[in-house]
Amino acid sequence: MFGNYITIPHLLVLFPLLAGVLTFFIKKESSAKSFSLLAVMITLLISIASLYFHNNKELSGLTFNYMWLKSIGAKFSMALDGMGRLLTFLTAVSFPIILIAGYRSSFKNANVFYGLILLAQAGLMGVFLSTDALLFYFFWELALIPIYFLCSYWGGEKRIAATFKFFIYTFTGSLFLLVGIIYVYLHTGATRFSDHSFSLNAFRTVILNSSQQNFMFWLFFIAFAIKMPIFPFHTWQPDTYEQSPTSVTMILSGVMVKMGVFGLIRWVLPIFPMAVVKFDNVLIGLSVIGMIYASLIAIKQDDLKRLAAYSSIAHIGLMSAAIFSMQTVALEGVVIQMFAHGINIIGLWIVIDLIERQLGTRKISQLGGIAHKAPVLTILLVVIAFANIALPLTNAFVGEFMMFGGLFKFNIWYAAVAGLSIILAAVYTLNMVQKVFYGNTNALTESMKEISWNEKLVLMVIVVMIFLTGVFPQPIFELTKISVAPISTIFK
Amino acid sequence: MSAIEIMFWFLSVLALGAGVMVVASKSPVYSILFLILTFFAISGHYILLNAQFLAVVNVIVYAGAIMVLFLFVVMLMNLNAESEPHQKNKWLLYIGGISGGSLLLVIVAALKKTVATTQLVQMNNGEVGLIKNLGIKLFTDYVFPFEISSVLFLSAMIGAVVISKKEG
Amino acid sequence: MNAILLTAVWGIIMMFGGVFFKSKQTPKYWAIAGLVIIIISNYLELKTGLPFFDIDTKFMLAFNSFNLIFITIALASTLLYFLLSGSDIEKVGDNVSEYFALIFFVLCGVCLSATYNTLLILFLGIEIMSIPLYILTGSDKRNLKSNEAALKYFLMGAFSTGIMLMGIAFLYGGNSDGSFFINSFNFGEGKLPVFIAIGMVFMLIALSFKVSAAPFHFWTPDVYEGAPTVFTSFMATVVKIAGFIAFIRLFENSFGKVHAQWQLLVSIITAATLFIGNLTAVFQQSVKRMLAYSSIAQAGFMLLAVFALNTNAMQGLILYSAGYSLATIGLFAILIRMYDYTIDGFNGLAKNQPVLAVTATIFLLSLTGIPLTAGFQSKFLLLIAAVRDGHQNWLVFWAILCAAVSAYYYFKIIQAMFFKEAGQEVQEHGSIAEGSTITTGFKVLLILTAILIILLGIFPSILTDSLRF
Amino acid sequence: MPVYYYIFLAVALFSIGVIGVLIRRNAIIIFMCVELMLNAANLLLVAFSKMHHQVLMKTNPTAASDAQVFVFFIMVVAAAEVSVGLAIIVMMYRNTHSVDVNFLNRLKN
Amino acid sequence: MNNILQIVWLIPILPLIGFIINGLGRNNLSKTLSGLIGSGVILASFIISVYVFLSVKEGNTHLIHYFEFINTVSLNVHFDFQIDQLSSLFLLIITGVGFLIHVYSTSYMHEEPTKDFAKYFAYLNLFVFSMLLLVMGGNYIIMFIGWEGVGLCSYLLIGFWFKNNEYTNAAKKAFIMNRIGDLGFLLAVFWLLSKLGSADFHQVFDNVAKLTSFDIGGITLLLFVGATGKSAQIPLYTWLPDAMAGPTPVSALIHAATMVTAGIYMIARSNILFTMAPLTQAIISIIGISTALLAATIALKQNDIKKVLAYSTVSQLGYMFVGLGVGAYTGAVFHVMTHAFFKALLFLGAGSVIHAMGGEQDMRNMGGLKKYMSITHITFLLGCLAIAGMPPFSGFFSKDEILAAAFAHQPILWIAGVVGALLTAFYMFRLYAMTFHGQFRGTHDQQHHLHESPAAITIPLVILAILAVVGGWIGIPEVFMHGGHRLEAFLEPIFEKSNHIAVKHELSHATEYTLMAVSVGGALIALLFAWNKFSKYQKAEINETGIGKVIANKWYVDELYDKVIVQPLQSLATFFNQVIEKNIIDGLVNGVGKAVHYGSRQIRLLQSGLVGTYILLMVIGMLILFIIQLFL
Repeated sequence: MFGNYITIPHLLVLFPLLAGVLTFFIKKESSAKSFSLLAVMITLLISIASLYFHNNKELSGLTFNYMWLKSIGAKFSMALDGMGRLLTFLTAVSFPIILIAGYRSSFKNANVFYGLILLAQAGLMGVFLSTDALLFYFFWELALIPIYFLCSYWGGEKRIAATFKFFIYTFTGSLFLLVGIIYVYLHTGATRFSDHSFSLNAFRTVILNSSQQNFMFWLFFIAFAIKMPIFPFHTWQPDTYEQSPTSVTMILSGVMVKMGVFGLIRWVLPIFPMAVVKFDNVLIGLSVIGMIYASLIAIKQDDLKRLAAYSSIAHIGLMSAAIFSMQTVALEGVVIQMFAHGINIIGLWIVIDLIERQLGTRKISQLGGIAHKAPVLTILLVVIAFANIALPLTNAFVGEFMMFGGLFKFNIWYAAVAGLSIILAAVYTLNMVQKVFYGNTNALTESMKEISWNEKLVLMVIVVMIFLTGVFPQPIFELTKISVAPISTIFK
Repeated sequence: MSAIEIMFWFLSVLALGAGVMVVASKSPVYSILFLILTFFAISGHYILLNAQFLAVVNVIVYAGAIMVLFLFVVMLMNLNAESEPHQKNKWLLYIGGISGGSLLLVIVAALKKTVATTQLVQMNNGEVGLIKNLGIKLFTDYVFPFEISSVLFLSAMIGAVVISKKEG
Repeated sequence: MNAILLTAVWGIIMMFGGVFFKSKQTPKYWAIAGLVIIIISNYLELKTGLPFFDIDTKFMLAFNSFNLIFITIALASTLLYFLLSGSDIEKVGDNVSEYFALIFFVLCGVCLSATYNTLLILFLGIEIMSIPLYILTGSDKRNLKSNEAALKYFLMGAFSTGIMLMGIAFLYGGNSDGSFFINSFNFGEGKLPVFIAIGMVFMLIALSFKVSAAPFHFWTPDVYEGAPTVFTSFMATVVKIAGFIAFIRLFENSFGKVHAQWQLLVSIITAATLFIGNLTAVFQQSVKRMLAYSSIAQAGFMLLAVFALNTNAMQGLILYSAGYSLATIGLFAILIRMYDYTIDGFNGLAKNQPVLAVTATIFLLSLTGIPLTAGFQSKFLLLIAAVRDGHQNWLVFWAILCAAVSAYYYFKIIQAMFFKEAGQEVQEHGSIAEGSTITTGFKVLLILTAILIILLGIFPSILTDSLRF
Repeated sequence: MPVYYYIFLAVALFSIGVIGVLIRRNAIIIFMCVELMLNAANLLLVAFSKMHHQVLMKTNPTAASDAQVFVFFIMVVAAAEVSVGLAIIVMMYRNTHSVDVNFLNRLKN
Repeated sequence: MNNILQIVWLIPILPLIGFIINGLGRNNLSKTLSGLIGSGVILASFIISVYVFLSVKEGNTHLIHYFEFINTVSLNVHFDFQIDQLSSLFLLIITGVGFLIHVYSTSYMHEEPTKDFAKYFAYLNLFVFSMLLLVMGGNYIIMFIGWEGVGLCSYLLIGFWFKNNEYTNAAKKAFIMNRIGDLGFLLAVFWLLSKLGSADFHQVFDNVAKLTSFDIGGITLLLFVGATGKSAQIPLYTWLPDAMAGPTPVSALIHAATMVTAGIYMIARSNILFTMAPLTQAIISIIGISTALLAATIALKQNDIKKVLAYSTVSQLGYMFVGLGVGAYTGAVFHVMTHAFFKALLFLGAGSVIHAMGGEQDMRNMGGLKKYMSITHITFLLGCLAIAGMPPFSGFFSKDEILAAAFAHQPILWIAGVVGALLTAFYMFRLYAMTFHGQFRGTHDQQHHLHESPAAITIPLVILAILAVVGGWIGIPEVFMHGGHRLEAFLEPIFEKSNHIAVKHELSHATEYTLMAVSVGGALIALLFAWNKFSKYQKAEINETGIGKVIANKWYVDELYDKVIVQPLQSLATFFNQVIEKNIIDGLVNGVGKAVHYGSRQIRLLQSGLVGTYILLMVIGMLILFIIQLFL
């Protein structure tokens, strides 16, 4: 009987959810660890299957509907399209990497830790899958709660304050989103109240005049801007990244910030085109300022995690600028860049974590000469670092190239100013590589050892993915083009 | 000015004056006595309005039972004028007076604007306030509230027990 | 009807039980048994629409699905409250049976104020609700705080009674029918006549006092703090919600037609309540007092229902009453058992009592309005209601900003439970007060409550769909 | 007699009660002021009742009796309230030997 | 012929394979093996390149499509290789010179640990791969891939000895300055894409007419910015001298022969665009000649043997840009080729000297080396003559062609060019004289150690020396021999369109002879002057003053950049980090929190605990509500 109802979108959400709940009850650390690893692996398999069965690239395929709140017309509906597939795949692929990379770390109350991680995965999956605004909001918040607990319990010294700020900040943002959803919802359908609906289609076909759009656009935008984060809504991020346990930071920066980008593409552009056009200069201006600003600040950071955080802000700034340039090429670039950035930043965190776990510090000023002690790590890091600054033939290049191209089409000066960030990115990345890995070893780094096989393996996987998608990005375009290109046609 | 009007003014002045004295008296005992006076004045109004039943009940229940209870308590506590310290905060006193007065002003000013206030009140006439009529009303239409108010008394009774009983 | 009569009767039974019951535990079981009977009979009435007793109330009461569902929620919350905190009632004083009797009387008042159709029953219902509460507040006789709370509650309650009566008098004066039926005010749709307007403002103030809306909320923190905790729990949930139902009944039936004319007042009160409740709660150190302020804040949210007064508002209010009551009763049940009522007292609870900590977290999340909990769904419906109303959009934003502030203080408790180490004293003593035991049954009940909250969060249609309009 | 006079009288009594509640510190006197407020409401109700009766007398001889029944109930409730209230005050007095409400400020902030 | 084109992909892939083998097997491969693999793959590529070269000699442009790199609704980028005369010529230079340098390196780097040795070859192979991608790419995007790739390899190789912080600093500087240029390149590509929808060479060049002159001006200027970065022109030249931190063969290959000429290649490739943008061309020639002169003056006072060569490279690149600027594309490419020969030769010779001196690079500590290292000495001398533009060495022909074109275009350019040539002759012979003549001024140990380098070093030197001598003969000017300029004929198809558009300046033979005589004569005088002055050089502490000091300090350009760009940027970053981020933005966010806290503390005082106050507030609230309801 369930055969007709259990679909891949289903599985992608429900499986991690159930596994997460189960994990809570596995008291032994090693069993909890293995169980959760197994679970994320199975999720990965499901996700791969979803990539394989993609004969229906439009959202209509593989849908699953259940009338959820009849009185207000909310449906429990999920669907996969190309972009959704890509991002669920990113989610599915990053969790095994994260777990394997942290396989050696030991956590107190490991069952809770892994359980929450799986719950976070379920939430993230849900965000990328929902085609109902209310459901989207549901998962949007659900992804946040496990992260809050993970950061606050297992994080660094100042974790409580940092995560609290993060939580309140994003929670406030999402409340605005909620109100925005309600406003749009009340404009859907015909005049009768029962015609209102939360479904994506209803939202996309909603008719709003320009002042309504302007108003509701900001409600949505603030939520997404905080999550991404876009300057000047970013200050929660460095603190949170710094204080979170690295596994969680990886989830946050690798996958979670994509929620905001995804939200903009899926929920903002098609619904508020007029507002986007009206505010394009403000939005791109903010994004571009943010890129330069974050890049400059990154130069001054001594903590590796903060450096990576600010670099992430700069990258995200480019993504948002590209989105609001409303060019097809830029949107296509954003989609591939979401994937690429996820992989790269996770790789970067893994390296930072490896260093911190061995040497107990993340301070750039205290490190040096690691290349002598851990050449493999260094090589892998260098690849990841260069992918992070979008060197050609690495995965980030294609995305950044297309995003800059789109930005250029929008306005040459934005592209030129934003382009400065690729120079600044080189400055801080190379600074970091030089100071941490090159030079002579000191008393601290003398004890550095080469990384172990499982760490090599995950980093290898990442490096392979970097090159694979860098040289052959076309499959990703094939996967996503039908879901992205129509959005930009709204603006033509 | 008819006798009724004279009575009305007399009773009104009495009620208000006694009311002011309730507030102004230093000693609680005097306050209680002035309050009783107020109640009598109000009962007088009831009679003017031909609400005989209420006039009686007011005297019996309020002036009789309730105020005696008050008096009893005050005597029991042996409160005298000195027991209440002077209001230290003079301005609180003024603000209290002013805001209470403005409440009156606001409502009166609002009423000034309407014509509804010119409606007349039936004086010393009409049978609606007679015991018989009210009795019928009370035991036919109002039997449910009448019964259910017993719950109120029960709880008041329990309350008196619970609160006054010495803990074992 | 069933519930009104049976609660009154069962109150009397409990009252007499005080004479016969020897053990202190006995009244609790009787009370639970009685409540179960009442719930069943009420449920039957909800399903069939036919009460057991056919009393002609001359239209003074009105029963519909909304009322009856609400009564069911109130009774069920009370049942949960008895189950979770029944044994703590026994600890307040000697007159256990009387306490239960008073609670049953309160329930009777609750039922009356949910179903009234004339102002007389409203007045009686509110008084029947209030007078036993004055007593319960003061029931910890040798505790000065309890005394003080009772006196404050009583004086201010009596004051608000005066206001309400003044309001009733003016409403009556303005009603040319000369009746007290709430749906008989024939003032048309134009500008309100002055009598009605004055009366309405008086009623608004009196009812705002009952639901502790600012600036008529001042009694709430003091009374909630001073009263024995176990009764605070009851007051803050069932009684407060009943006030809301009374509020919305009056304003929907009497003044629904001229909604626009008084909406501004309600929105001001709502905004003030949200602001004061949430802001003041931030700085509180005592969890009990913080919950008092949070109840004010939650009241502010519920006032959105009065503000909007549409179907969503009704659904939202029903859901809110359920979600809020469940969470608050659960939270208080845990709080009662704590050794230290300050936030620091919760430090390290997750380590000592994981079940308590986890369930408390779910309750707090529900109060904050995080998805997957009943709290979210109800807040969401109320927001829809407010947005749909379309006037005073600023209020919606004000509400969500205040909700964000509320996350701040609710999460402080979560932080304390999970992320902080217990202090010296708590470590030596344990988080739980002496004499309180955490039984398995208690834990199971808490878990069930938490599950119920989540269930309502996922499938709120359980409640909302049975509403018929 | 115009109803305006009665309204003025009742509201004035009510306001005196309010002022009394505001400026006195003796719990018993405050309580008495509340009683004054209740009586003002009673008076107003009766006056309105007679006002309505004036108009409705022809069509419905018992039309305005509801208000007087209501006043009766108010008195009933007031009596119950007084008993509880005085009990609370006495309890308070027993513990603190004072009926000064400003003495009651353990609960604040 | 076509079957050669079918395996053209092997040319870049072979070095890539070499990179992978050497990179992965660096712990297991012996030095011999990795050296063999490293050089072998390049040799194989070279052989294929030769075939390719021969096959395109008469043939047309070949466009070979491999796969779709990006193929979306909005953007189409094919992974194409374009094989034509220009690219095949560069293929030859890259693989040919590259091979020689690989061979040279097997000996030069022999003292490195096995691991690093293999790593070195891996990097070198990767560089060749990237460079090949750059020249073979069929569109600007593939070209850009190679373009950034060579930057990366340059970074890796400059920082090869990463223990030394100065070296890694130099590497960083090189990469970042390149990136600045790359940004220009990228923007140009975007411009093309947005206007033409394609970055394929043939698409762009066929559709030039669709572009407005503003577009072309902008695109060419941005492309030129890219070129200044890669080819070390003002203002982005300062990385190249610092890049000498890398191993000497690397300097020879990357920073002299190949990578730095990428800019020239790119502009030559886009000649049609540049021909249509006269303003850009004027800017190019001005920048080119200024760079040539500036670098030449700096080279006068340098004492580090490699630094002199580095500045000379910058200077020579300037000449090439002058050539491009005046439309003498063939001349520029010709100079690229000859420069590749003699500059690689000079660097390798310098390397040989340094090798013999045990790592010593300061010329003041050398001297009289000719008796110890005769092959090096002779080949070096030939190189010096070639760069100084002495006929009939290769440099003469190529430089002369550029100068002639410059004269035809604008005589002032020519005058400046000749001055530059004189300076070149001077500093090269200063270098030569200080190194190989006079007394040995090094330590005793060094003297003891002096020896001629092994065959793996000398053989490439000899081959390059031969090329440096005869390489120019394929471009003998018309004046000397009709039809002698074989290169021009060969490259004709590439520059055909430009030549149509450009205004031809025909010089009379007499003028041409005069020009040649002036430049050669001047250079000869400078040469002899230098020889005279420095062949008996004695070590002495000289305090430079006046202009000498300015030149010795490289015109203080680095200091200027530091003051004008780096430091303000750093201060700005500090300001952002310390003030804006912490105090303003985060301060605002935290301020909200603090305000809530403060508000909470204040507002709870309302709850005074006094019933009177409570009721008072209630009454005031009542009043407000009444007033609003009744009077508003």
